[in-house]
Amino acid sequence: MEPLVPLLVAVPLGVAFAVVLLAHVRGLRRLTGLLAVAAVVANLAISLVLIGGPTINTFVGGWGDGRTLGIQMVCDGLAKLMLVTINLVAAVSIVYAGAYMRRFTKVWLFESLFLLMTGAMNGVVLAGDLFNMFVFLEVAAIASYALVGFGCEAEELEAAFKYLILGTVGSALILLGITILYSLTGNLNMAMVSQGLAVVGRTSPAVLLAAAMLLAGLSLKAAMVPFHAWLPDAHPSAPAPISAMLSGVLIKASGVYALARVVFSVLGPSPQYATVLMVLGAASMVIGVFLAIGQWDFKRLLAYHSISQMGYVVLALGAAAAVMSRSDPDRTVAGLCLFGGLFHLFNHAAFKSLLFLSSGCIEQQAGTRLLKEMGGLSRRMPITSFCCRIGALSIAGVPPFNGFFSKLIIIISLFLAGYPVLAGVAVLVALMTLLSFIKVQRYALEGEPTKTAGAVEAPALMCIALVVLAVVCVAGGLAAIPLRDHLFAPAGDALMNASGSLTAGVTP
Amino acid sequence: MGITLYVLAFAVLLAGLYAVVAKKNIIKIIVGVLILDYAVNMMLVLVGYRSIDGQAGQAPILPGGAETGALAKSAVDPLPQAMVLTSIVIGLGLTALMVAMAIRLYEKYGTFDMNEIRRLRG
Amino acid sequence: MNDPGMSLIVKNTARLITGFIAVFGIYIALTGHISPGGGFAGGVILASAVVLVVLAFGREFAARLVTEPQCHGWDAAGAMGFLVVALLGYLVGGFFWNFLPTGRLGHLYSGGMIPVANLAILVKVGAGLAGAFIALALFHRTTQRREI
Amino acid sequence: MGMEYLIVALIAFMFVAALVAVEARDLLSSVISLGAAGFALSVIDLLLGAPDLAITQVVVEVVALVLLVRVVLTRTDTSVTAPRDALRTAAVLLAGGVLLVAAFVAVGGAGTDGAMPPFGEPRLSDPAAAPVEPVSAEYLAKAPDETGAANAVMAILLDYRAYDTLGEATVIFVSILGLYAILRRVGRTSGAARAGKGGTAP
Repeated sequence: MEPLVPLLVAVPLGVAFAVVLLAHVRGLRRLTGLLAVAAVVANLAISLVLIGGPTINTFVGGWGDGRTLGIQMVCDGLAKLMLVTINLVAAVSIVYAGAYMRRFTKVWLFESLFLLMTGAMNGVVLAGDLFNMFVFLEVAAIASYALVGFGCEAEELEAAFKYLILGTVGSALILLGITILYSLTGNLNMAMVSQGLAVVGRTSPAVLLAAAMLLAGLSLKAAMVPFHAWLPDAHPSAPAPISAMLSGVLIKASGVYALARVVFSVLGPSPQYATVLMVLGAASMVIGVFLAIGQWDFKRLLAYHSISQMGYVVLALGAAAAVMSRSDPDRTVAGLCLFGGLFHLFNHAAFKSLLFLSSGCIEQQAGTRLLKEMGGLSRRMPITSFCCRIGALSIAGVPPFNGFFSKLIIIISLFLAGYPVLAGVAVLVALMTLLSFIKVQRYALEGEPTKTAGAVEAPALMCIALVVLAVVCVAGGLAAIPLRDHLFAPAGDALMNASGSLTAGVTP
Repeated sequence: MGITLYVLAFAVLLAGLYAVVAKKNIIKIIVGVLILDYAVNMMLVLVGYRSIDGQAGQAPILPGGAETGALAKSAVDPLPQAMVLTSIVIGLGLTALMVAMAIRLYEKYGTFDMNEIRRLRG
Repeated sequence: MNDPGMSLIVKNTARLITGFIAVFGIYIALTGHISPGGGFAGGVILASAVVLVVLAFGREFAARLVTEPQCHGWDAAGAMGFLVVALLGYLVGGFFWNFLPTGRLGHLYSGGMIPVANLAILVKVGAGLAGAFIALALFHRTTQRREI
Repeated sequence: MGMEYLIVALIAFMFVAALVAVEARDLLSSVISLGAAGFALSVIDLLLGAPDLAITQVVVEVVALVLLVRVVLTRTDTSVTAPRDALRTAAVLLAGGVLLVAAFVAVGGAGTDGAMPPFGEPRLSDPAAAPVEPVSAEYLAKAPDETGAANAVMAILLDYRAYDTLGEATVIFVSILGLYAILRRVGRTSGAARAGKGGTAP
């Protein structure tokens, strides 16, 4: 299975280049969309195949064999989980875009940028090397800046510019952190840096400075409060499939995933970093939901909920790090925290992209994003409304949907980890989320049609995408246990035995 | 001496950060981002520099006729240089994209001032 | 919109040196593995030759030499070339496997795939930046309206 | 030793140029000061044994300046009038002070455990004393033999770490593609020009 791993990056990148070439050949222009879908679906297939396989460590260019000269690609449990998440959402979004993007000009640019973003996210997830991770973070980020402004309307450009500036500051901080770590250890390979830091001292002044830079930069990418200012502008401004990709996977792959990797695998879980993660997570969880509750713009409301829900994930990861950094770590509790966090990460990808995609359907068919102007959509657009309702129930944490289980596990694990207050806060935030989505139900789907009387059901391709995600939401709840055994437990193990899974295959 | 160098590099970084956060003019913000880039690149080059017994380190390029292992004794660290090359490229790409957005924003709003460009609520 | 370019002196100077700049860019890229430089620097120099032409002779003249879609094409082709180098290695032994003979150290023909990759990057960066500059030059305000 | 003073002077010059660029009243001076800082950086690169970077920095600087100057020159609104936000400025200065102190502490105890290695003595200088074996020692020793390239930077960039360079090539490809996307005169087809924008934020 090892030869499959580089393809996850090479295929989308290569097809993205090919799309640009084909777009300039008369007669082949129509193929670009199909090619893009084929590439993403192939990626999804590869990542599903990889789940069953062992942990894979390869050195690009063959510069491994006992040395770490080359760049390591790591496909461990966590990477596999992220790959499935990324490529699932990407496949659904690109199919949806086939119908949705007809309103835009030069769609081949969109397709190419979309593929580059997806490929780069795969690259981030597979990177076992700090600088390589940074490079792919940048590719994904730059593609997303351009995609946010794809509509070229004034508000979209403004949001894209803000996003670009803050994202670039974040990247600069990340690179500075990597610079300091390189200076301390003379290595870029994550496993080697981690070994070096163990010798230097994991909480020595220089390491703390580097960690501060890395955590600040990655929190900017993950839009944790107080670094969240760009997200509520950027995510709603993008075309719907891109909103789904940004909220559904980009903030996870380039924010939360990278945070987890850096904290668990490179810096090592120590109390300081655990506290930072928990503070960031709890603040995002609470403030995000308070900001969301007053919103009347559907997409903006969803964007604020992304901040809040990512707060859950980061809080759970922080709690896991805190448990791991104790002198006698209870690995069961840490594992439960990680299971909750990663399960919620996956679930959020499913229901948030579902909600964003259905908001795109509503926006296109009903011509509005304001909840007050909607109403009665459940009769006009039955499939969209049904799927939207499933998404809303999932994010609100209603049993038996997936969001309920992951939130429940996070709350229980917080209790067990010794943070009952935070567990209580998490319950309150879940109730507020529920309230906020009752509002969505009440105004958008129920009631009498007002301005939206002329709305009809969205095109078939878009409905198919919604239905697939709705099925994932339901199945995620029903199949929580098998999913844990095959997907989340290996991912949690990868974080807990971080150095183990990274160095397998390297004999330094 | 080394401390002065690193701290000065951080000061340059701060000048850029200050421009990005406190300035309202799009061009000034772009200038700030570029300064930030310079500072980080400079940090990398500083970190990779090596002096050998008080002598300046050589560029990591093997001179004609030298034996192949000669670099290990005399050259500066090549890896940060490779990283900076990548980082410069990223900076250039971002500059092009930022300039394009600045032009578009100017076309839409007739100004570079972010105070007037404020359609979205924060 | 007519763009006559700059004065006669500038035009004559540009006529003289553009070729040299372009050749220098290619030289920098081809000798990247034995002396300072490399494909990226070479590509930027190559693009700056196009920039000079656009600035000196105006965009209409430049458009006759090279158009934006051509730049797109070469840009993608260069990137594709680099990826193909990587994928050829993939067929032989692994992703980015350096499968070409390393050659004689210090000679132009050395370094295996390094000069080939430099060449691909030269094409990619040169065409990409030239296209970007032409696109920026062609974008002039047709509609100047304040929407506030 | 003399060179270190020269570099301190150059970085100080960069700092001043950066301040001028940030504070200048008109945008053209701002952009030109930025150029001065960039050229100072390329001289620093040259002094620190990085001719590859010096060349790249200079050519990139030229292209970036041409782009920025064109933007500034062809627009009428080139002066800065907006008042500064005192609160933000104070916050930045405060954060900056903290950062400088942190930097000072992190590099300050040069030579002691847990601080960055002192200037001029990267981990590569003394591989035996480094916490883990620094990769660069091996790059320098083996690059010419293993890759056949006399330039170790290119050997790393295009052979050992060529995968990074694929990312780098992709970055420039992405940003230029993004530039084309942003510069499309019409984003949406005429029929649906503002169909989706019926409801903006209230």
